[in-house]
Amino acid sequence: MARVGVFVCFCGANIADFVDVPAVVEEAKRIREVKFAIDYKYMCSDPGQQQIRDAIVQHRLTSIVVAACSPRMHEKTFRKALSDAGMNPYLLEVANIREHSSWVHQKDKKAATAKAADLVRMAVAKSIANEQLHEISVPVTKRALVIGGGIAGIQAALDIADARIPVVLVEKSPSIGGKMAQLDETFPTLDCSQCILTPKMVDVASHPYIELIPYAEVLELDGFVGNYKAKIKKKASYVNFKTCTGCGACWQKCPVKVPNEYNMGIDKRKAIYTPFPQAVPNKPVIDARYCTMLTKGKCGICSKVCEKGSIDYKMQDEIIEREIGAVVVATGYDLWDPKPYEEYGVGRFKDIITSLEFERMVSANGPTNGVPVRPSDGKVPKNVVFIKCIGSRDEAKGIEYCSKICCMYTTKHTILLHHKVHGSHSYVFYMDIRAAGKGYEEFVKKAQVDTGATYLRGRVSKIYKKGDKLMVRGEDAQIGQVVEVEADLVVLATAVVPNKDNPDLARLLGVSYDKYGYMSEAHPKLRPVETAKAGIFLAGCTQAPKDIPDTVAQASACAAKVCGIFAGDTMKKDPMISTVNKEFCSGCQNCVTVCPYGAIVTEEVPMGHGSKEMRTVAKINEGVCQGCGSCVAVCRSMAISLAGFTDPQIINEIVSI
Amino acid sequence: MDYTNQIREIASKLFAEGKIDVFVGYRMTGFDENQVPALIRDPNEVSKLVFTDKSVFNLTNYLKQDHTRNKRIGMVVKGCDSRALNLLLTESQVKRENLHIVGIPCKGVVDENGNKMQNCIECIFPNPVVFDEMVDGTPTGSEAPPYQVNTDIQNIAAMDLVERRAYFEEVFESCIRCNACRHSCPMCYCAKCCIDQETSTLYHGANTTSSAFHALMTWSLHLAGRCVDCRNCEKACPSHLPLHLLHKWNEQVIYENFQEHLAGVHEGDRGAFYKYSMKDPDDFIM
Amino acid sequence: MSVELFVTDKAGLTKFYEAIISKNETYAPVEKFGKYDFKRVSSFDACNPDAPIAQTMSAKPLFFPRSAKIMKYTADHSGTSVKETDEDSLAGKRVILGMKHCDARALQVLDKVYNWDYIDTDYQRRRENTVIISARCDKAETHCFCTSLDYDVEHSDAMDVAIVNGTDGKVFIEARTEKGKVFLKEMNIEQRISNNEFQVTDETAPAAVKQQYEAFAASFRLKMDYTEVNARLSKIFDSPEFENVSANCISCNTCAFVCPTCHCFKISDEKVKDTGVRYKSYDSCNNGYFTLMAGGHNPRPVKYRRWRQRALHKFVYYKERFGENLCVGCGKCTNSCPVNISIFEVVKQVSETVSV
Amino acid sequence: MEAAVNNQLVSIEKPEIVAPPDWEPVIIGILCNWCSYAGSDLTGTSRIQYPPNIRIIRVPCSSRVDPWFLIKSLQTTADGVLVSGCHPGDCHYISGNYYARRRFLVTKKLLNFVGFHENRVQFSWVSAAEGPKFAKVVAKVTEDIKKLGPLHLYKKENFEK
Repeated sequence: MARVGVFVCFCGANIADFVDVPAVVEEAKRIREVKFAIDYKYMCSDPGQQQIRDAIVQHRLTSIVVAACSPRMHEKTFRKALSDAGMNPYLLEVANIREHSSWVHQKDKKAATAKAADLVRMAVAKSIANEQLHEISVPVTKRALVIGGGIAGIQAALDIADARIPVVLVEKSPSIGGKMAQLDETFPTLDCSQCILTPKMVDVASHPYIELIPYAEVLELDGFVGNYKAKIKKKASYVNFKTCTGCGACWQKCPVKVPNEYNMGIDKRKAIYTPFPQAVPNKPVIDARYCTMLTKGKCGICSKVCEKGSIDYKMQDEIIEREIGAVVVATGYDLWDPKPYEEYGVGRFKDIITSLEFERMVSANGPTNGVPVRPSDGKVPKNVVFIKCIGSRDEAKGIEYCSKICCMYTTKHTILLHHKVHGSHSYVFYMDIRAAGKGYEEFVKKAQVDTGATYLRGRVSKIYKKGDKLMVRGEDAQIGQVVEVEADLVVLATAVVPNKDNPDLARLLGVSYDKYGYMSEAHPKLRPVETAKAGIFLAGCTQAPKDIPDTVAQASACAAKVCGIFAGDTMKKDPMISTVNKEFCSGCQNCVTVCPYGAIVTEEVPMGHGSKEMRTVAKINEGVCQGCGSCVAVCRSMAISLAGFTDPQIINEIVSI
Repeated sequence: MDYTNQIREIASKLFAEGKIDVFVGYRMTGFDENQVPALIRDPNEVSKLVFTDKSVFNLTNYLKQDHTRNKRIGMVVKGCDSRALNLLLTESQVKRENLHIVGIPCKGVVDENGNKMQNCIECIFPNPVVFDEMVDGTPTGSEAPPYQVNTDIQNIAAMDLVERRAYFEEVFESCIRCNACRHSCPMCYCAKCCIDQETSTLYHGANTTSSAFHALMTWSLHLAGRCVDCRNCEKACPSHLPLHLLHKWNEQVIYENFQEHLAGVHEGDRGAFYKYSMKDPDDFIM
Repeated sequence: MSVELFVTDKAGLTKFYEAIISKNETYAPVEKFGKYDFKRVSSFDACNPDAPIAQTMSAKPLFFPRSAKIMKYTADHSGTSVKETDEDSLAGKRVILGMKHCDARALQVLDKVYNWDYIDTDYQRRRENTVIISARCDKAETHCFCTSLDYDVEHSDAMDVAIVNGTDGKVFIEARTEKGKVFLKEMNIEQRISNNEFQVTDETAPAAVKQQYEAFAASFRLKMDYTEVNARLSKIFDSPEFENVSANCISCNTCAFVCPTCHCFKISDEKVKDTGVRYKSYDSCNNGYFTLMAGGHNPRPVKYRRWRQRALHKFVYYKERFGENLCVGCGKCTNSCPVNISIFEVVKQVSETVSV
Repeated sequence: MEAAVNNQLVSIEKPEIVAPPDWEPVIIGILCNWCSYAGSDLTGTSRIQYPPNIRIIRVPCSSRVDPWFLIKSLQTTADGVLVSGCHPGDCHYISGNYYARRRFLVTKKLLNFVGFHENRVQFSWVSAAEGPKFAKVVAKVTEDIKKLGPLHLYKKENFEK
């Protein structure tokens, strides 16, 4: 027979002013199972908790009801109190008489008291059906998978590996480095991007705990936190990385020239190529789309010049498997294609370029050796117009959000232009200058003074050609007049959008994503690096637009989370998950269909005691189940129950009002 | 509609080829014009099999019985029966390889008074949707008519709230809680039915109007999107309750709101409650 | 001249029924969804005392309700206290019309078990306070086999007043028990005679009644000697034939729920807040969980064993213990069976596998 | 049908049932933990007032709500039921509320079919930020149920409440 203790809190005046607390205690005492009931000024205080601990021992209580604030507030506190008194913490129920009664029925004390008494009665009834639950421990495979080898992936991989946890780093392209490797200098300090990035890339390649798998994609991820199994496709590179020394003879001799993605197509690379000189690993791959040996069976020059015989035209894609305990997704971003801005002449006028194209041009290792030129005639531009918010904050043509980094990199570009082209002048059309960040506002202010750039607040309405110049017409909202600027070059600060593969990847990982394609964090404020799927974390622009410091911070946070999972040999998990009563399960597998986490599998059990005939029943994977209860509601046989929210518990609440 | 000879031939052939252990069909009661299900295990008894428009009972009900489980079964199915079978296959209750399905191009069966049953008049899928062989060759398949709203449903829906409440109160009052509806339903195969899991608060087995309401409502919701409208339940009900009203209503609601196919028409389709669409109606939610 | 046997015509009988209904708490078959069930009636038009046997539920629930409240309880801080249930709505003085002789006979069979061991006072009170008026069938229906069983259908005293259709539109009314005699007196039989609604019968009347019975007895399709069946069935507990005859059964329980003699029940509680009600409701031995024990053991896990239990309980065990078959041959189970299993045929088939 | 006849509150489904003069409806609110329960907490912290008839039950997700909870509620203690979950797309468990939405629609229509006013069971999406909305929803449901009158669902036969 259940022996329930009821503890009603005054919460100072918060509850007591609007609910007759002693009356609630009296009402609770009338319930058959209630053997002890008391009120106290602050139940959550240490003396309050002491009363609970004492009563548990003195009155041999079998479950506890605390009538106080929302369980979302102090459930953990009181569970701990139960634990301390040697009682299973899950025998606690909280009756929410503050948020649900005293605070919302302040004009009617009688009704608020009656409702509080009902809420207590419901909690008592529920607690009678509570079962002792124990934290679940799940064994973990101590190996992390990092998807994406940009700065986010590199940082996460290094941090995890430094904790002596093996990491598998999968990168889609032939080299790690990502977008940051394409940058010249970085705001607000103007350090050289390559100088700070390449040492980290080398660290990755040489780290004993990092297995770098470039030119590869994740195909499948099965399992659950601590116990994932990843299938990774290594794309055929046609070059044996083991023997290749990276001498470069092959790509120097290769006769096929194709646009160079690294330089935004401004110059050409070969069909066999390394993406950029500092690539890691610094081994070439053959681009099968263009190699004439692979497409037409003619050529074979690279094979002839390779002294090591590393070229293998028959190489096939290879699928490898790795057991993984946690995943960091760092797939980065793309830039938005500004084609919809037809009135600017995007596509028609060669001298309108994107910011990343400009970035490549002013980059010391760029296609123009660090000097910006006009694509139309190769002349060095003097007057450059920078237009911000191309695609960003534009519901009609682009996306609603602010891309966060454009204000800063445009400022950087004005400085770079100022440095590289003497006598040049920058015009910046902007909506707002958003320079929130350490040293950012100072950076903008200083740049404006140093470069003398003209900042024009307003939207550009039209760009048209006049001779070999571009005329940029826009509004200067501060003086309320239409202005026209004669430009040699127009640079569009295009919006940041998620990697186009994000939705597909999110689906295969079982992670949700938003309408733009950014993967969704578990909580926008309090769990910004976790996803709703346990053991999968987000770093960098895969979650939302970010600058480098934020990306690196989030990547390190991911690493901390991953190390947290791997801190013990097993992982502790909330026990409020589903369980299957095999006797009642009829094996229809509807639960398997509706489970959002793929947490339900099937198993074979004997028909009866000692029977040789087998039947199929459902089985919950404890590690994966998140306790939503979808399966419980579709189980017609009532074979599944969700600990903490079982049918008897909920029905007890319903019938005890 | 008389396929007696074809069925006997097929059954004999299956036994001769050693493909089946038991053949499930119909035989005469022996005392009147009605038929009963026949579970033929002895090839010599094949001559007992008949099939006419009196072959009413949905035989897939027998697939959940002890003595057919894990046996190789030959079974006669009409259109509605085959939909039940399809769902049972989808819900992993039978193994396809254990079944040899003999399809009947059904022209409708009749009730005790010899009138064509209403569900047969409204039937959209008279031909089996899953079978191994058809009597009379493959169906010529005249175009299925569009979904037809059941006339009984229309009549009830046209009543006002008070009348409907009074009507169904009589239904629930006349229910004697024998659970024959559930046992005769091919889709009710749970190891232990939820309404048998009696406790003082969950479900209780007393035969009160209230418990009949509870049991019938729960039952019809468990069959929502799964009922194939074979009317086994109505035939079994000793109180002659119009149980099809509940199922047909659910079917209509699901069809109209979720544009879902009828139950069991497609293999792998578990029914409306086991999937969703972003476009599902949302206007009834505040 | 018999003081217990009167004769009248259809119109006289209707008037008699109307008088009964107006003066007494009367129960009679009332149609609902094409099926007749015994309900409290307040006018003759609402009921049909001649409801056909195949479409009529047994009147058993008037004595052994489908669900009876056996107690109420309150559970609060002072402990659990049992309260009286509501007043028994079936305990008052009342009359049942339109109950067939087989249905009435079933009560006599049930009397044995209710007055043995534990005496069910509720049942007894209901029995004592009830007058049963029964019209004898004119013709057997497809599944009737009452004459094959071990009781005297012709002179049955299971009903208090018997009504027999004679030839030429004559209707005989006969008090079969003391209760019946008293009831007829209460219904002012003398005045009806003086009003010429009823006539006192002459010496030809018993012969006319007998003639009707003979015609009725001759109309049976099903005939079998059940004394022999009892003997045979008692020998074949292990017969494999039970498995064959039960193969068709879908364990739907209908047979037990409509049977006028089945009397198995289960106990269930319904509790809301701190008040509970305990019910005693019908159960069926065909139900797979009928014999499931708390420890998980089920002595009758398979269908044929449950089927055997049902058949043997009806024709062997009950007979051995109480001297009666737990079956009255009404055919209700066969009529209701969704797969048309006939208990008559099944028992015949099984018993024919052994010789006496 | 007019619910109030001669100032007497009657059940809309069974007009022969008259409410006692001090009758107050009991409404069961089943709320999902992540959105609606948090939203109802916010209503409290914001001190937004609403009628006191609702009794709240916490479940992890609206998809945990088996339709028979609603049936059981109406059958035993409640005059009306409100179920509330996360907005479509916001489900903490990815897709739970989509499954729930289908079940709710069918349940609501079925109850209406067998003679219960459609307002006896109501549904809402209330996010953790929508404290004011929760108060509005509760006020509306309470008002609706008050108009419908008491729900004596066969329970009179069993209990003297």
